[in-house]
Amino acid sequence: MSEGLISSRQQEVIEEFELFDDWMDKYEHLIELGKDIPAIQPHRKTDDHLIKGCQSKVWLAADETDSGAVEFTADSDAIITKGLVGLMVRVLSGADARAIAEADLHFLDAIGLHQHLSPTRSNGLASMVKQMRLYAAALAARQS
Amino acid sequence: MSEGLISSRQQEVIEEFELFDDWMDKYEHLIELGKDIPAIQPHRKTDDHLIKGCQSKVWLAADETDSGAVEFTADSDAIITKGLVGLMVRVLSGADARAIAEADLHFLDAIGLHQHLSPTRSNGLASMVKQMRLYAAALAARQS
Amino acid sequence: MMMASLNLPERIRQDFPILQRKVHGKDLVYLDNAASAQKPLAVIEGQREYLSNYHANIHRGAHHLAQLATEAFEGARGKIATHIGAAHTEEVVFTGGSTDAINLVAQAWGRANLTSDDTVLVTRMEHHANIVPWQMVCAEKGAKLVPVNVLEDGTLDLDDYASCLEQHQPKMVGFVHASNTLGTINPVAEMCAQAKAAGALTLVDGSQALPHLNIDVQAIDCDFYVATAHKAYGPTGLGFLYGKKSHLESMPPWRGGGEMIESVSFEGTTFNGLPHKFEAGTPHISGGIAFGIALDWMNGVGTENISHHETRLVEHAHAALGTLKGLQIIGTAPHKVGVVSLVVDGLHPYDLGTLLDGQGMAVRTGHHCTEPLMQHLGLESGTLRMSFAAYTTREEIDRAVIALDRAINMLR
Amino acid sequence: MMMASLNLPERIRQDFPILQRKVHGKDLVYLDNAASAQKPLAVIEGQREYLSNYHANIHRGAHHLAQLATEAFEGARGKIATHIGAAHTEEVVFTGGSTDAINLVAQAWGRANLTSDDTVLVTRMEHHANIVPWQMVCAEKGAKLVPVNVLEDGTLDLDDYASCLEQHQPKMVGFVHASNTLGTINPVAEMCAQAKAAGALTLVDGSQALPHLNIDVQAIDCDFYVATAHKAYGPTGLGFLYGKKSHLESMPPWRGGGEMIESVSFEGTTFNGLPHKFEAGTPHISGGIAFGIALDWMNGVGTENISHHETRLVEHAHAALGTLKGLQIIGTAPHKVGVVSLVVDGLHPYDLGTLLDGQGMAVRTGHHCTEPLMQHLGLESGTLRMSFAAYTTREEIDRAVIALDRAINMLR
Ligand SMILES: Cc1ncc(COP(=O)(O)O)c(C=O)c1O
Ligand SMILES: Cc1ncc(COP(=O)(O)O)c(C=O)c1O
Repeated sequence: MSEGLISSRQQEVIEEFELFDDWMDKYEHLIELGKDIPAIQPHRKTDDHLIKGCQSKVWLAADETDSGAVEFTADSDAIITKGLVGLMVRVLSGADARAIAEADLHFLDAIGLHQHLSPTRSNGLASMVKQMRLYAAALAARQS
Repeated sequence: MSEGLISSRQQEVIEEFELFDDWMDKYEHLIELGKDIPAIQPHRKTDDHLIKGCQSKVWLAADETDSGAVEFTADSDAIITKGLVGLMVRVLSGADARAIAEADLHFLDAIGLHQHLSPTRSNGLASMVKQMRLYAAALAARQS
Repeated sequence: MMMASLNLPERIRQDFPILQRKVHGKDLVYLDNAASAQKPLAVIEGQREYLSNYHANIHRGAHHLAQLATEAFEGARGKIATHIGAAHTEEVVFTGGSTDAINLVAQAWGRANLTSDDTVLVTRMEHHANIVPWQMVCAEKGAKLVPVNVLEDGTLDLDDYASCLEQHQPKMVGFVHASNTLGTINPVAEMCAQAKAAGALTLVDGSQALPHLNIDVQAIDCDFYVATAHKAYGPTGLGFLYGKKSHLESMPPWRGGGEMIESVSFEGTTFNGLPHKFEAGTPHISGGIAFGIALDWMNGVGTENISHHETRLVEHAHAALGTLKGLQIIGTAPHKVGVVSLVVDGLHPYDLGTLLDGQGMAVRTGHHCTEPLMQHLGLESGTLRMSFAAYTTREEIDRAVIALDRAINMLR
Repeated sequence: MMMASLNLPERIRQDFPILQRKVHGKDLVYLDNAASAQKPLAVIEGQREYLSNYHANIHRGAHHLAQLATEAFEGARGKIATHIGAAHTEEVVFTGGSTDAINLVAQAWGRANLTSDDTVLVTRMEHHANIVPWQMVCAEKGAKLVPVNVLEDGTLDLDDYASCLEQHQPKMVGFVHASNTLGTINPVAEMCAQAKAAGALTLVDGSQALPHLNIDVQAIDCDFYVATAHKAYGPTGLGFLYGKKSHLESMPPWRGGGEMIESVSFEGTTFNGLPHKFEAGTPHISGGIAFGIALDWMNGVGTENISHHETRLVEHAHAALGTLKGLQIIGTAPHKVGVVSLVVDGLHPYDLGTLLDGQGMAVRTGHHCTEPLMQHLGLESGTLRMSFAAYTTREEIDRAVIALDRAINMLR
């Protein structure tokens, strides 16, 4: 069950971030996470894949695997934003389309990143999450 | 010296109002004063003699006496406003044009009526005083 | 609910610091609420707290204070949307007040949509804020501005309304939800339905409704609804425009500047989405936050309790004032908010108001920014208006009646 | 004066309650003053005192509270007029902020005066607030909007300014007194004289000058001057337009409604005199009063002391930042207000800003509502901007430099 997948990955992330009680340590960790991001292919870094509403640029692509799961690739021109994207990809990538579309992403709250999720936050994490869900919802609709 | 005239009349008014420590008594007195107002002739109650910027209407006319002094006649459709006009007329009427134009009307402060004199006050006492001075200044200019 | 509203002032008066003060040595009796309501401590302190502890410019800031301020300000927008039953939060646009909101519609919608063939319909009981902006845009576009009649008792002439809709086929109809001079509550839902059937858009001026009534813009089914915070226990300098999303989306922006753009260059500028498209520049952040608190306060007290309380006060005032000789109440519609206008035979409202002030009582005199209504009713010197709020007591009204009696006797 | 300014923050920091707070467990270092300044206690308490003790709607009220509120609000207008050296108090019009003030001129003056033969001249260092309103009215009227160039070091290209005046014969010239992104102080008096000689009117955007410099509109001899209260230690939701009396008198009104009229009827409406003609509706009363208090506070501290202090801070910041590798300061004009923009090779300003926030430091990143300037300078991701106020200390700047060093190391 990929719902369970998303949920257990969230738990993993929460435990990981519990180690840090300082914001700078969290950011340090985010910077590391950004380095492992599954990179979007250079030719796909077009306006089509650009997410609006960010101070930094974020490109995001979604593909369907043979087993019907969704895989994300992404990039950003800002390092911390890349870490945020990396975190989202790590939690969601490889899950079922429907599970992604409906996932309850409580981990963002738990690790204190909800303030980065506010729609008024300039990094556009909110737009990013919205876009991931949209991709997944579109795939899920096609699959059913 | 009609400067002295204005000044002694102000003193008189100040002493008169010292008797009242309640606003309602002051208003009572103003209402009385309004009754003695030298009435503007009915045919002069035209827009020409109307003072702008009052919630109540005030008509004011100025005439030169043979001795070169200024005499005011006035009316209002509101009783308290009439009292205020009456008070001004009582202090200024019969004085020299120049003395009126330049008079320091400290009595308004002294009897607590300065708040009625504020340019933003809707009774237009301020416009009234301004108009009296304008009439006087025009006369003074003609006389000299 | 009945019990709660009977005790209402007792329960809430201590929330309002100003009600402790004296005027000319007498206890203040504040009966000028239709001009502006007083503020509960929560509003005053909320604004202070914001300015002392988390003030920052909003939206584009990546730092913590900017984030806190943005969340509080946008949270207030959400509270407004919920309070008036908007379908979408972005249908609520912050403005400088009702006047600013009506000008926004008259200018942004009106200039794009009105031509010399068109008519805008308003009523003879409108506040200047819902007349002059339309006069200005109609003059520019050559369009016609037509007023609906008001009946003797202060109700709107609904027959005339129906025939104006039919005869003039207006493109826009603007009317007060409740009249600030007469107190009359108009049947806004029915009026919107009729206007819609006639193909007109509707703008409801809710300035006097927000402090007194439950408002549900979807039930009313108006296209635009405006109100101002300072009359609804909120701060000065703030109000809002509600507009149906589709209208707001198709309207061009009005003010240009920061926040309302997506990107700017000398080659061309693209505008931001709703609601920001209509909110150029740094908004009144502390005001927005404080207004949200004012709505919380009202909802805590219960709008129905306030309505019910004020209805009782109006009944009481009508009865008590009826005992004074030569006094006539202007506006006796069956449904009224807490507004009582009156005139006394042969006496100038200004004199009466001044003599009430001398006794510590704040009322308003004059035309109340409804000159065309005063002309229509033949009241050249206007009226004396007492207007009530949640904290107004029967005793205050009784004191005002006694004070008025004294004033009348002094002037006669 | 020198001594006074050296001790300035020490003397005044306790006036600002917010400076006591922590962010993410660290002492707040607030370096986002160009976006909005913090408020001294006198301003916060003045607003509270008004709302608690003498709030009422102003101008038309005959009662005592209305009188007190009117006097305080109009008193604040007088303070602004004195502070900026206006010849007449009624040349000061209250607005919702700088953005609102510029829109007022662009709409009321621009729509009445611009034709398709006309040009409006602005500069490439303008804030969106002084670009978009002109774009909108120029688009409507078919007029041309032309920008004056900015040099590498962030000074205005005065040769280009002179030749634009000659070549385009603009009807209106708009420019910042001080740039919010670069800090550059423009030679506004000279620029106004040149514009006047070329037959153009001038609008100076003083949003960033008011908090930092002495302003004398008669010495500058501009036709219009705008500023916003919240950047000058004042409240949110308020600003002003100064205009020469003759211009304001000949301009049509912009917003319609109460207050701005002399009399209203459906047959025809006549407008009020200055400044009320431009102030439709209930104004931001508490904001006006609080802004007056903010100016009192600034004058108590001494604007020259503030200027002098900030000049020292800028020098200190330039020197201290110079020690960081790959860091480039954007805007090194000889005369600057307390604004320091910077970029670091290969790093995104957003990352740097976020890592400063993590250390309790509030700075702003991005285009600062000056996108055309960023495009012109080839800074697609904008800059990181530190901006100072009277209460900013050298130690805070030192802490920011250390924090920035740490951030750079983390990101490399
Ligand atoms: C130079 C400049 N002009 C105009 C503005 C707009 O001011 P406001 O947003 O208060 O209207 C700002 C601030 O944002 C500014 O820095
Ligand atoms: C019915 C009505 N409409 C509009 C307004 C204007 O509100 P504001 O002055 O806050 O813009 C008022 C209050 O003055 C009002 O009573």
